[in-house]
Formats: sequence, structure tokens, C-alpha cells
Amino acid sequence: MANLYQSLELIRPEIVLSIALVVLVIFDLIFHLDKKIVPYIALAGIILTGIFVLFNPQSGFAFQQSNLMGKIGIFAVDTFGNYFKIIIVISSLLIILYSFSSDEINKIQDRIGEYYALIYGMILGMFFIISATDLILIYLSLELMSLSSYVLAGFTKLRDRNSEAALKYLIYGSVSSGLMLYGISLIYGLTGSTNLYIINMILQTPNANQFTLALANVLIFAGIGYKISSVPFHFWTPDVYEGAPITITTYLSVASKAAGFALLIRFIKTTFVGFSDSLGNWQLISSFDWKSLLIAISILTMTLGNFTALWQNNLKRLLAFSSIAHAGYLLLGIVVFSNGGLLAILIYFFVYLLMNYGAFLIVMLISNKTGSENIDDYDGLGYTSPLLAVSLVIFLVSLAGLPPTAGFIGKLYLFIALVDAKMIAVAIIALLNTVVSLYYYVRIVKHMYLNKPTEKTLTVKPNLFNTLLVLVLVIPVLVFGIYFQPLVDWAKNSLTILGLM
Amino acid sequence: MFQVTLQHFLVLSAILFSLGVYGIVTRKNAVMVLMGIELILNAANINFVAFAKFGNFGFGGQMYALFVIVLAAAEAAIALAIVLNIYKTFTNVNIDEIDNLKE
Amino acid sequence: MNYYDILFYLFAIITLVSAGFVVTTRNVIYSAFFLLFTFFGVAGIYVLLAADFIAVVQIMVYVGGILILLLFGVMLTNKITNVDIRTGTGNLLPASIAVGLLMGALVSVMIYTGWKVQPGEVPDTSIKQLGALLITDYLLIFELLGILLLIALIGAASIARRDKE
Amino acid sequence: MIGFPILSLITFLPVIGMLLILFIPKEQSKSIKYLTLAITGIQVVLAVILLANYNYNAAGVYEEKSFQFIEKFRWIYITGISWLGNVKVDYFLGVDGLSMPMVILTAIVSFIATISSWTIEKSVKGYFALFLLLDTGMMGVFVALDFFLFYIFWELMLLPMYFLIGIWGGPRKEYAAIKFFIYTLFGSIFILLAMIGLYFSTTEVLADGTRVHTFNMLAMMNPANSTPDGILSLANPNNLRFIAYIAMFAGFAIKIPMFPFHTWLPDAHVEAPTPISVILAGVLLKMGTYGILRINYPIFPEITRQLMWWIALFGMINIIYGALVALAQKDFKKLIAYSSVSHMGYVLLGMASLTTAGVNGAIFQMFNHGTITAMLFLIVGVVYDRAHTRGLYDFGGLAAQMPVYTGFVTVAFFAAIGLPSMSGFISEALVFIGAFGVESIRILTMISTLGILLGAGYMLWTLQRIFFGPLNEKWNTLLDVDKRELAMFIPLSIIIIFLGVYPSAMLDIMNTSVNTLVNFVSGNINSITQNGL
Amino acid sequence: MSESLLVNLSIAILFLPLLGFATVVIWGKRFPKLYLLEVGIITVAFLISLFVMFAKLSYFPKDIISEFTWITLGNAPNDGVINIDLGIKIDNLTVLMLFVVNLISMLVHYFSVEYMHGDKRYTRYFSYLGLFTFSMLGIVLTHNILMMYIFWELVGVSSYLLIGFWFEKKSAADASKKAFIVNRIGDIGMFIGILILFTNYHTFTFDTIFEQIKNGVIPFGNNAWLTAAGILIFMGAVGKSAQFPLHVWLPDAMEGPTPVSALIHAATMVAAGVYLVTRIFVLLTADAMLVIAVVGAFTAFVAATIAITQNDIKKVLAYSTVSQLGYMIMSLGVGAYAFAFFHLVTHAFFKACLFLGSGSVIHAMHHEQDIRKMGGLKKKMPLTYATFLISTLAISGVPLTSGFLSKDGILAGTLAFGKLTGHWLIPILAFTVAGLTAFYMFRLVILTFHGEARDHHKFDHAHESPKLMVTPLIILAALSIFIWYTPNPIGADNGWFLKSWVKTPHQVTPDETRFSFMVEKQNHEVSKEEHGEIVNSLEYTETMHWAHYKAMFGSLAVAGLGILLSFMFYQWKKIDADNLANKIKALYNFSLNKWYLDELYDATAVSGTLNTGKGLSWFDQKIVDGAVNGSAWLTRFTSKLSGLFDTYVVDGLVNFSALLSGFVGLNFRKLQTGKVQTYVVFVVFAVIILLIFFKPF
Repeated sequence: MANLYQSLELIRPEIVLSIALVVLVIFDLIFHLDKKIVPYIALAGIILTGIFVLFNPQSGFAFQQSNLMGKIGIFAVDTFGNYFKIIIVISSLLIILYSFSSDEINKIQDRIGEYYALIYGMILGMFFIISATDLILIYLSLELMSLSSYVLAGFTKLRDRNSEAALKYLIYGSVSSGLMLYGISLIYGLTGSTNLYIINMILQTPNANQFTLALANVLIFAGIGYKISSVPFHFWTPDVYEGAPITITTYLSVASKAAGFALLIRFIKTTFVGFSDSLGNWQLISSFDWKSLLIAISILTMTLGNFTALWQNNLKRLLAFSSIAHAGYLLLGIVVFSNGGLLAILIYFFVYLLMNYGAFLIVMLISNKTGSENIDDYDGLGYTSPLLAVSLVIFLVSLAGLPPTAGFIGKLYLFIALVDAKMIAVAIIALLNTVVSLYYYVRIVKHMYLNKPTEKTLTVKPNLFNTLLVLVLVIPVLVFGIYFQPLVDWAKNSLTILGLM
Repeated sequence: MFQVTLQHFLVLSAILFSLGVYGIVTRKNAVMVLMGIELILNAANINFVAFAKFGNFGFGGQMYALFVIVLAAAEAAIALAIVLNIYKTFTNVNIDEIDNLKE
Repeated sequence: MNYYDILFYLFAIITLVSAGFVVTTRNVIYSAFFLLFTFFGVAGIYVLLAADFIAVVQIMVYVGGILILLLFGVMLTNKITNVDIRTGTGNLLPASIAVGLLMGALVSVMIYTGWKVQPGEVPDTSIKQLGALLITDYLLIFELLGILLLIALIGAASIARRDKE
Repeated sequence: MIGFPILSLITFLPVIGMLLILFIPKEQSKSIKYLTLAITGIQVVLAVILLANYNYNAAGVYEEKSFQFIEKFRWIYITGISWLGNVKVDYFLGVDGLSMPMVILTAIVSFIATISSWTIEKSVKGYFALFLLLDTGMMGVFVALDFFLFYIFWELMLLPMYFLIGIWGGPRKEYAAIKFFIYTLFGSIFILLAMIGLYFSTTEVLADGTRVHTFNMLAMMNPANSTPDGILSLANPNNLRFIAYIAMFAGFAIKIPMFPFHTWLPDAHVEAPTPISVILAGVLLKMGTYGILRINYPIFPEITRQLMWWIALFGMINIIYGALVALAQKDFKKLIAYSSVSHMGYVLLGMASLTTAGVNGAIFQMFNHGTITAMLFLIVGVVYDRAHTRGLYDFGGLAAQMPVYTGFVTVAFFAAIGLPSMSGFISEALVFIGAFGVESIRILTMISTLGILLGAGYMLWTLQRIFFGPLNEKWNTLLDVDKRELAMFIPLSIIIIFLGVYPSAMLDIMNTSVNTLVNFVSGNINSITQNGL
Repeated sequence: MSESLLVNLSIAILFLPLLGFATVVIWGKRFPKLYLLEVGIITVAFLISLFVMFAKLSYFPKDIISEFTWITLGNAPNDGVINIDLGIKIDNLTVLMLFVVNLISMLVHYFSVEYMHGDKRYTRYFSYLGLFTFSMLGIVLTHNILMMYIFWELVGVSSYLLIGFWFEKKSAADASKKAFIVNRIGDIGMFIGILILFTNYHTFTFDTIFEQIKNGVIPFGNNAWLTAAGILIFMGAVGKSAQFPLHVWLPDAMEGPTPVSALIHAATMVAAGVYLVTRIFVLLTADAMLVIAVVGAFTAFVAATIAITQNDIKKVLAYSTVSQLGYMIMSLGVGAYAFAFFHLVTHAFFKACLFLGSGSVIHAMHHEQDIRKMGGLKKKMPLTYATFLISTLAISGVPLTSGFLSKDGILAGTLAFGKLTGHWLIPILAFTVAGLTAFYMFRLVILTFHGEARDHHKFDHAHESPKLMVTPLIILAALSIFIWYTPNPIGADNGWFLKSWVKTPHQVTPDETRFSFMVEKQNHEVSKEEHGEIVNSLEYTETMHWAHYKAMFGSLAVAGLGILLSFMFYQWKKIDADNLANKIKALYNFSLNKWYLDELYDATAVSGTLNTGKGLSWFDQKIVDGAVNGSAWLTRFTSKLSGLFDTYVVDGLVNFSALLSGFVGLNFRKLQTGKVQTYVVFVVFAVIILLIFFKPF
């Protein structure tokens, strides 16, 4: 166990998180009458974690296993993982800030300790998902995240729909992870290992069990696909997004999706890519046609997401379908199987974080006041609440991918990757989807500005804290739309996925 | 064919898995749906242990089964809690009646 | 057919038949009890697979923990006065088709795949090795499971407890 | 040359104005209006300064050093990702003879539209803020020389336009606004794709000798910059270049709007408030043809030559079809909208000729159509303000009631008909001269001349319906134009007549560039010297 | 006296009316007296033009050209450097036209001062006249065809404005629109003709073009294009000079004020077409000339037959104008260039006189225009009657009048043409028209001035017009006497007008494209001087001589017959006109209804275009836009499908398989969205489907 210390150094952020979790729980128990301090502990823990992620220059395998030549671990720390961890940290940070002003969360002050503890559970699960290179670890961390999120989805218990969301999420999630586990067991049977690198090495030798492998892959993809809510594993998404507290919805739409994507990318890149050439194109080993599968899935996902979103009247639900569509776009980044595509995903995800959080924040602030997420209640909001409405417009425009917002940059890099891979037809389908998506984003804009304010229209005036929060999200969306150099540079430096070669 | 081989265990696991899925899909009572999930996990566990033994993969498979059992316990706890919560809210646990969230 | 085989078929039949009842019987309580048999059957299979420790854990955790939990669940979610603890079924036909197809696929995969089979020495007991592995190679997972259980505890408690209205 | 970054100023001044407006309390609508007027006024002044310092002999088009008022600095430069090549986006502005007329046009039309916006009462602050944002977008399109920048400006004006139509528009404003939005966005996605394709096919050599992919339009025009393995590179034997050309052309054609992509135009025009119709017809439509001239032509010269006949065909269809449909309209504004379709057909026809006269005529027609149609929409606006109807059958005999107004109407209508002594004639004549000289499209040109007749038909018919005949007693209280309206009509009339009598004032600006463009696209200029940084 | 003085004066003549127009338009409302400025300006212009005419005719035998470059377009591959020049050319034709236009314009101004008195847009009227004068002078002065086209259109606009001057009358507004649009049809042809010339010669200047043709540069290397260019440019004249089939606008144009009719639609603008053909005469090929001759002759005939039955005094005059213009065109077509121009000038005076005379009558009759309600005005308006009669004699071709001279020449030309080419139809039509003209003109005179008053109420109030109106009549009538043009009352050949002022230019077209008789044979060169240059080849001149007396007597005979018949019908009532009309009712109605041409055009071209427009508009809304909306609908439809994906696809899939299996499971009906188990079913199906699709073999 000579490398234990080394391993522990590598997983410092996770250790910090765990400690923070424990501290949180203890404080929650100690100060059970006045829990005002708990959120700040949560906040501090995350900030600390973020610092550790940012200033963790090392990369390498933690927890090398004796049976794996002592070289490969089950936990890889690399820049790619750190990028996603930063995204998780930022979104967790934001979600805690959101929770400060969310009415739903403020109504359950007595259970606030559990709330943050569960969020910590999710964060830990996601951190492990991002870095795990062993299928069992992947499965367990996925479950850690899922179990926390099941509870969180129904956490507030304020309305029927919370409980219902939790139940649906639970059942759907359990089945999906069950399928995944079964797929993992098949892979284990085929290769004798659950470590992605070992599996990769074995798959590179020709083998006759391709159908079995395909079955296993499909089953595993069902588990991952449900996390990133790609069609046809998306069914839980709208129901749960609508039912869950809005902070959790936001969190699920970005953080857990980020973890899912990180997992998918690492899983495919590590397991099924033979080598990547000098131009960064990944050569798939021929055992399974991931490319066609993902193209089909991504086109289905974005199309279904966009078309269904057209008819939604509940904004949370609409944004749920929009996030399904975005999953489709993001899958395109994988589909090209190149570092260019990966770059696009990284950029897109950061942008997506900003704009989706922004949109949900506005929805939350409005819903705090009106108690409704119905699109009809947005009539004339542009006149009564200019700041929120303008910000929402900017976020929606960004989600639609129009310049000069960051959303355009995200899409641009995606299409650059697609064109580079000469996948013009797919690019055109995706672009046409963008046009469709515009339709429902603009519908919200229409309600806010083109419809007259009614007597129902309330004036929502955010306080200073919320205004700042909005600005914190709006400004980067606009700035990155015009000057995206730092973003791209950062993403560019985060492309390393630890591999054997 | 009666000679028990790896395949026998695997087929057993496959059928168990399918029964689990069947249970999940058909039962109305939420608790019984949870039972279906347990069957799936058991099926996977049989696989792990069987593969480990017949493939001589070491103790990894048993280890995994162990983990999965622990996980199943945790999951069952959470699930039961949620079901209880549902019962408090809806006064029944029939899944097909819990469909307020839909198009 | 030696004893090993006979035992296998015995356990297999116990497992499958009781599992079949679990997913088909209308009475929830019956269902839970059939699940007990299924778990026992699976434990027997583990024994046949030389995983004695796992078999023990299976019985302890599943039968002693999970099943009891489930029974609690049944009790708590059904009024005790309501003698007829029955449940309906739905989706029978699509479920049958889907599950049939799935089973077909799985079974054929299981049968026709050329699994790696390597005869090896079966150790007497696996406890020691498992214990060693748990704090070496699988230390991280072990710790993770600890956190998982903590979270499950917190989560289950927080969501199931009665709110002070 | 001028010591300050005048192009940036003229482009971003409105945005500064917009920010200022956001800080003015919304009750002070007067100050908002005057501020906007001042901003657009300064823009006109800046345009005049540009013109005063303009070198009439500098060609531009493909040669960076002969562009004028260049502002160029590194905006985005990403290195070290070898698989995409190094990425470079420049902040690169400049004008040449193709864009200079459009810059002037934009400044003038914006100014006039501001005056016309004086009647806006609803949410003044929002209106003028969006108006100024739109102004920046338009100006930016015409001065940008980096494709990426161009595209950003191109899309930038979508949203303000959506709001301006959607909030301040007529009864079916929502439909019109979304139609405009979706239509143009649909077009621009093709431009985006082609842009990315071009990006991959172009590398530029930097000062330090490294080759980088670039969005620089001028670099894209240089065959030497074409990468051999690029998707749209010249060396590529597949017909992707052709497809890209068509895609981009379609994107621009929607903006023109070219048959059969024109159907957003009548709706947008009818529903838009008057000043926005003015902007739409005056400037926005020009962006389509400008884009084709600026991008399609010099980047894909060989395909342009190949497709001349088709462009001319669509020009002809636009001319005839637009005019015929205009004949059947019952709504004044819709009629003008369809006349725009017809008039933009001349631009297409002239462009298709690929001759000096034709292309000069096309650009001149762009300018003239901008001023003339702006005036026509103002005219509709004036009568609509007073009568609240635009039905051609609802009026009659207004000439007796509003003589001065009728005078301006007559000027504008005859300008639209292409009456000699007014600017429209020169451009149409040049278009025909150019197009007729090309044998392949001679027949099309001859058919197109029917447009002159049909134009006279619908215009005079309208004139007669609304202004002649016995006065409809319903309207005997209508007032003649007031001072503010005179302030819009008089400058436009003067421009129209001045350029009709002395067209060289505008033609000389564009001539050198047009020649270069025509020579370049015709393949008469074979080698381009590598431009330095 | 230098050329530049002449040039400057000409330019002054050109721009003075424009100045007047601009001033009056802008300030006319504030200063109603500004019309006097306009009148003053035209007087000055007339005086200058008089001076210019004499100066040019006396001292400058050569043409004077002054030009500048208007537009320069640079060097491009297909068309080289393009220079578009503007300029003026002062030759004899120009100065004569300047004189005619300015004179009549001035007289009409004077006449209008009285005639239009009290109109609410009085000053505006004069400003329009100024605009017209400017445009017309532009046509006269230009040395290039582009400028010709420019002023051509401007003339059209001023005509439009003046016809529609009383726009409150719907008929006036309609007529103005019709005039403009019908003219535009011709203009398109003219424009294409111009395009052909410019494309080949890269210039618009007449002389340069002719020079190049003479040097053998043929458009597109094909003589057919040359013919086409000629005919197409002639189309402009067809429009403006109201030739068949585009003559329909001119009679309607009589809706304008009568002085306007006199100035524009009788004397000057409509003659611009003839002037245009004289300008391009040299590039006409034989085919083109034949077309022109036939069109002219046919127009003359059609208009004359219509004029016979018209009852509106101005309509009769309008059709006579059309008919006479046809004469001029025909004359050009047969190569009698000088006589055509001669007739243009003489016709301008006597037709202006006739129109102003009719204006005087109408003025007196309180805007009554129907000749059937007139009669006996001779006594009340002696001066008007006298001048009107003189002009009528002139137009009928009675000796001692100018009309006799010019008409006789034209008839001789047609006869000679018939003899030389065998196209006898043209002289036959020409002589028929001469007779018809005499007939209907005297019908007009008799019905208006002779006999008894038929509307006593109006008759009683009739009176002679004031001096300012009568004076122009007298001047114009005086100008209809032969003496101004030639000392010889029966032949103008040796008069100064034809002998020294107007000479027929030589064709520049290739020999093989000309009529053989118009090709100058080498040995004839010597004798050219002694025969003058009335026509441009000796052979033709000789044939003209042969035809001269035949034409003279022939024309006298038909004119006399016409006058006689007219008197028989209307003065002496020997023949009952109504009776005859009833007998040949079909023919009568055919004539009365103007050959039903308006109806024909309405039924075909006009409604055809309008219906096409309507059809296309429908097409635009339903099909083109419909396609867009259709795809939008499809999108919505698809989205609805996906929107209900959970309901119907899942459910449908399930139901479908249920039906397939032959089961009707009631339970499946209960499957609704929002049911998580349904979702799970779908996941299982999805796994299976994915497996099927992506199985690795």
C-alpha cells in the first residue's frame, strides 16, 4: 500500500468534500434549533473543494490495484475530469446561492441540514463518476448520486408533485441502473475485469462475442443515457423536472447531466478508442458501432426535445425538454470522435451551465412571487419586471444559440467540429433543430413582451442579492459571446483524458 | 445438457432478471415494484459470482456482489422512505394512479 | 447428474418459481414471502458457486434486512384493517412481449456466448481474501459505500419522517 | 486618413446611445428621442466625414491594402490545438466601394427613420434602445471584413427587429415578427455552415510564418490561401463548393428577398411600424445582395460565373412576379412591399450580368431602392397615421385634400417607376445596359423590361385610387403634411433627384471597386498577392 | 456671333422653363401671381429661339454639337470603358422645332391665361406647362438617344400631369394613367432598341452610332438586329405619336384642358415620335422602313374612319391628329423624310389652331363639347370661325394652304414608293385618308359653325372669346398659309423650307439592307445638287417628280370629293346621314366605337395582366407562402406528434402489438402518460430496438 498517500493526495477534493459533509452533518445536529449557519458551511466546503480542484496540478491514477500491474487505478485524475469538476463546483455553488432565495427551500428550514447533506452526496457521487475508471466504482458512484437525487427530488414535500417526482425518478432510475449493472456483469463475464483500461486492452484483440458486447453496451448506455436524459431514456426528465424543487431541477439539468456526459465520454474514450491520431481523431476499435448509435440517438434526442418543447406551457417542463434537446447537441460533440468534438463539448457545457442556470434562476425568482411557472403568467412581464425579462431573453437567445451570446460560441464550436469531421448532413439537421428551438424560446419572449400586461401580471423586483446573481450569469453570457478566448483556452487545456498510451 | 455449466447459472440469472423486469412493469403496488428491482440486482449478482468462479477471475466478482448487496439495502431504505412519503401524500401506493405530472 | 447438479436444479427451481410467484401473485404479503424463498434460492446458488460468504450475507442482508424493510413497507402502506391486501397488475401484454423478447435475447446471449471458462482452484473459504481485498484494492469503494450508507440514512430519515406542520 | 477609429465609432455609437438611453428614466421620452436623433445625426455626420476622406481610386474588394479606414486587430487567437489548426478571428473593419454606399445609406435611413419614430408613444425607451441596437447591427454588417464579425452583426439585428415588429407592430404583429425571425434565421444557418466550411478551407500566413485558419474574408478570396484538404478548398474535386455557394446564396436570398423566399416580406412590412418598415426596406434587404456581392462573388468566382444565368433568371422572376402580384394588392403597404420584391429583382439582374454597368447599376439600385422605398413607406405611414387604414379602395381624391403630400407622393412614385431625372432610372438603366450586354441573359433581360411597364401600372393605379378622382368625404378632415414629415420627405426627395441628375456622385464611389470585383470574378485577375497582416 | 453663343442660348431656352416650373411649384401656393413669371419666361424663350433659328439658318450651315461626360464607368472585361455623354446638337431640324415648340407653347400660355382663369390650381397649371416645355425642348435639343429617352419620359410625365389636371374627374385620372402606361409599352421597345445600340456601339450619341454603322459595324454582326433596333426604337414613336395599335390613349387624353390638347396632344409632344424617327432615319433598313410605312398608313386610315362618326369636337380633332401623325410616319416609312418633317411643322400650326379654336368654342359654350348640340356659331364667333376654317382647309389639303404643300409631297412620296417597290396599298390608303380627312373636317366645321343652333340655351350665352384667346388663333391661322414656307403655292420643292432648311440625310445602313432605289449610284452624284435633297437618291427624286402632279390632282380630287360629300350630308342635307348610318349600322358602330379596340385591349391585355396578378397573388399567398406555412404546419403537426409521444407512440406501440397478437387488453387502455411503468416498458423496448439496429453484424 505504498501508493496510498499518493492516492490520497490525488483525491484531495473528494476528501475535502467528505470532511465537509461530516462537518455539515455534525453542525446540523449541534445547532438543530437555529440552522442558519449550515448553508454557509456548505458554501465554504464547496469553495474549498473548488480551490483544491483548481490547484491540484497533479494528474494520475489513484488506488492502483494489485491485479492491474500496479499501474492502473480505478480513479483517474486528469484535466478533463478537473474541468467537469469545476463545472460541478460552480453549479453547486450557484445552487446553494439559489437555495438562499428559493421560497421552496426556505419553507423547509428545519430540514436544511439534510438538504445540503444530500447535495453533498450528489457532489461526491458526481466527482467519483467523473474520475472513475472502474465499472463497479462507476456504478456505485452513480447510485450515490442517484439516491441523493431521488430524495432531493421529493425533498420539500410541499406539493403532491414533489413526492410523485421522487417516486418516478426512483423507479425509473433504479431500473436503468439495474440494466446498467446487468450490462456491467456481462462485460465482466466477457473480459474478466471491470477496469476500463483492461477492458480496452482485451477488446483490442479480436473476439467473437460481439453480440454479447453490443447487448452489454446497450444496457450500460441505458444507465448513462438516463442520466444525460437522451432519447429513449429521457422519459423521467420532464416529469421529474416539473415536480422537483426548482433548485434541484436546475441542478439535475446541469450538474448531473455534466457528470453523465463526463462518464459517457470517459467510458467511450477509454474503453472503445484504440488510439487517437495526431490530429486528435479517435479511432474506434471495431467491436461496436458507437458512432451510428450516438448519431441516431443524438438526432432523435434533439428533435424530440425541441419538437415536444414547442407545446409546453410550464416553463420548468419546457426547459426540461430544452435540456433534452441540448443533450442531443452535446452528443454530437461525442459523435465526431475527435478532440475537436471534445473541445466543443467542454465549451458548450460551460456555456450551458451559465445560460441554463440563468434561465432557471429567472423562472425561480418569478415563481417565488407568482407561485407559478406557467407561461401565461409571464404575460407582459417585460414591462413590469424589465431586468428579469431582459435577462431571460438573453439566456433564451443564448440557449437558442444566436450571437452575440455565449450560446452561439458553444454551437459554433460544435458545428466546427462537425464540419471538420465532414458530417455536414448531421450539422444541417442540428441547425434546423436550432431553428425549431428558436420557436419555443421566442414564445416565452413573446409572452413577456408582445402580450400586454394583465391585472394578473405581478411586478417582480429582485433584491440586491438576486440582482447580483442574475448579473453574475448574464455578464459572462454576453462577454463570452464576444470574447471567448479565455473559455476556449481553458477548455483547450482540459482535453487530457488519462489513457494508457 | 444436465451437466451444470456456467451457462446454466447465466440462464437462471437471465430468467430472474426478466422476471424482475416483468414485475416492475406490471405490478401496481409500489412496494412490489421494488421487489422487482431486487430481483434484477440478484440476477446481476449471480452473474458476477458465476463469472468469477468459472472464469477464475479471482475474488472481484464476489466483491462486486457484496457491494451490490450493500447498495441494495441502501436503495431499499431510500425507496421505502419515498414510498411511505407517497402513501402519506396520496393515501395509496398504486403507481398507475400517481400520474399528475404528465403532458 | 451428480448431487451438485441436482442441488443446482433444486435451487434454481426454488428461485425461479418463487420469483414467478413474486411477480404474479395478487396478494402483497404472499409476494413478500415468496421473495423470501427466492432469496434463499439465490443464497443456495451462491453456495454452489463457492461463495459461501456471499451466501451468508445474502441471507443476512436480504432476508434479515431488506425483506423486513419491504414487509414494513407493505404494512405501513396498507391499512391493517383492510384484510384484502391485494394489488392489481397492469401492462400485462406489452410487458409480456417486452420481457419475452428481452428474455429471449438474454438467454440466447448467455447460451451462445463463448465465455471464458478457466478451471481454477476453489479456495475453502473466501472470507479472508475478501476481507483483505476490501481494505486494499477496494478501499476506495469501501469508503464510498460508507458515505453511500450515510447518505441513504440521512435521505431516508429526512423524507420519511413526519413533518411538524 | 482620419486619426480616430471612425468605423468603430460609426458602428458602435448607437450601442453607446442605447446604454445611455437605458439610464434615462422612461418618463423623459422627449430626451430619449432627441438623444436618438443626435446619435443618428452624428452617424450621418460621420458618414459625410468618411465620404470626404474617401479615396475614389482605391479598389478594395479582395486587396486589403486598398481598403479604407481599416481597423484591424487580433480579437481571438487560439493556438495549440493542432487538429483544428490555429484559430484566428480578427476585429477587422474597412470600407470599399461596395460598402461605402451602404454605409451612407444606413446612416441616412436610420436618421430619417428616427424622425419618423417621433410618433412612437408606447414604451419609448425600449423602442429607441432596440432601434439603436438594430442600427449597430446594420452598420456592422456593412463594415465588417471578417466573416465571423460579419455573422455576428448579421444575427445581431434579428432580435431587435423581432421586438420592433412584435411590440410596436400592427394587428398580426406576432405572426409577422416570428415569421421574419424564423425565416431569416433559417437562412443564416446555411451561411453559418458555409462560413465554417470556408474557415476550414482557408489558412492565412501570419507574420511569424505560422499558418492559421481564419475567418478573414479577404483571405478566403485568395486561392493561394486555400488549404488542399479543406472541405471547400479549390483543390477539392467534389461539388461541395457548389453546394456551399447555393447554401450561402439561399441564406442571403431570403434577406433580399428572392422568389420564392419572399413571403416573409409582405407580412413583416404590413405589420411593422412605419419607421421599421423604412429600415427593413431601406437597409435590411440590401444586406442580402450585399452579402452575395461581398462574399459569394469573390470567394466563389468560378461558381458565380457558372450560375450567372440562374441568378439572372431569379432576378427576372422577382421583377415580373413582384410587379404582377403588386398589381393585385388591396393594401397600400403590401403593394409597396411587393414592389420591393420587384425592385430587388433589378439588383439581382444587374449582379448576374457581371459587367461594370450591371454591377454598378445593381449597387446603385440598392442605394436608390433604399431611399425610394424608404420614402414610399413613409408615405404609407403618413396616410395611415391620419386615416388608420391602408386599403387602397378606402381612399380617393386625397390630392385635393393634401396637395403637398400628394406632391411628394408623386415624386416618390415616379422615382419608383424609374422616371428619368430620378435616381431609380439611372440604376435600372445601368442594370439593363449591363445585363443586355451579356448574351446568355439577353432574353431574360428583355423580358425583365416588362417590369418597367408593370411598375408604372401598379404605381399609377395606386396614385389614381388614392389621390385622384372625387374626394371621399370621409377624409375631408385629413391634414396635409406637417413640418416633421417635411423633414423626412425633403431630404429624401433631394437625394433622389440629385442622384438622378448627377449619378456620378454615387457611381464614382463604387466604380473602382466594382471594376475590380468584376474583373476578379470574371477571372481577369489571376494572381493575388499575399496580403500581409 | 459664335457657336458657343448659340449653344448657351439653346441651353438657356432649355432650362428657363424648368426654372419657371421649379419656382412656381415651390412658391406658387404662396404667390399666386407667379404664373406671370411662367408666361414671361416662355415669351423670352420664344424670342431667343427665334433668334437662334435665324442665326442658325443664316450663318451656321454645319451642325453644332456640345457635350460633356455624365457618367464614366471603368474598365471591365466585357464592355471596356463606358462613357455616357450628355449634350446638345443644334442643326436645322432642332432650331425649327425650337421655334415651333416655343411659339405654340407661348401662344398656348397666352390662351390659357384666359381659358383657365378661375381654376383653383391656376398657377400649378402653368408650372406643368413649364415642365412640359422643358421636356419637349430636351427632346428637340438632345444629341443622344439616352437623353432622348430621358426627356421622352419626362414629356410623358408632364403629359400625365396635364391630362390628369382635373383629377377629380375619374375619367381624367383614368385617361392620364392610360396615356402613361400605353406610352410605356412603346417605351419598352424603344429602350430595348437603345440597349441594342449601346451594347454594340458603347455610346448613345446619334452621330457616333451612325458613324460606326457606316463603317460597317453591325449590331451583333447581324443585319436583322439592325432592323430590330430600328423597329424597336420606332416603337417609342408608336407610343408617343399614337400609332396603331397604341393610339388608344390619345383620344382619351382629351380629358385634359383644351389648351393642353392643343400644345401637347396635337402640335408638339405627339410629334416627338415623328421627330424621333427623323433622328434615327439613317439607320433604318428597308424592312424597318416598310414596317413604319405600313403602320403609319394603317394608323392614318383607322383614325380617319373613326373620326367620321365622332360627335365630340375634341375627339374628332384627336382622331384627325392620329390620322395626320400616321401620315407623317408613313411618309418617313416611304423615305419622304423632308415632307414628313414639313408636315410635322405645318400640322403643328394648323392643328394647334384647330384645337385652340375648339377651346374657344368650348369656352363659349360653357364646356359643351358635343357638336350635335352646336351649330350656327359662325355669327357669334366670327374670328374663331375664320381661323378654324382656314385651318380646316389646310388640313384638308386645299391649295394655298401649308397643308396642301406638305400633304401633296407625302402623297407623291407614297405614289413613288408604290411605283418603286410595288407596295401600292400604301398610296391607296393615303389617298383614301386624304378624302376622309376633308370629309370629316368639314363635317366638323359645318356642324359647329353653320346652320342653326341646336342648343339655344347655350347658344344664347355664346360669345366671341376675349382677345388674348383669339390672337393666338389668328397667328396660327396665318401660319397655315403657304407663303411662309415657299413662294410657289403648288409645290414646296423649291421653297426655302425644303430647299435650304430641311434635307434628307443619307442612310448609313449597309447597301444590301436598303431599298435598292435608295442606294446612291455612283454616276448620280453629280446631279444631286440641282435636284436638292428632298429625298435621298436620284432615282427616287425622279420618281417623285413623276408622281408630283399625279399626286396633286389626285389629292385635290379626293379632298374635293370629301368636302363635297360633307356639304351634301350636313349643309344641304341632300343625303340623310342618320339614315345612311342606320343602313350600314355595323360599319357605323364599328367606327363609332373606335374599332372596338379599347374593348379588345381591356378584354385581353389589361384584364389578362390584372388577372395574372390576381392569380399570382393567390399563388403567392396560398402556394409559396403556403409551402412555408405548410412546412410550419408540418412542423407543428410533427411536434404535436412528439408532444403526445408519450401518449400515442408508447400507447400506440403497445396497442399495435396488442392487436397484432390478437388480444384486446383492456388494461392497456389505462396506460396513460405520467405512468412511470409505461416509461419502463418503453425503455425495455428501446433496449431491444437498439440492440436490433446496432447489432454488430
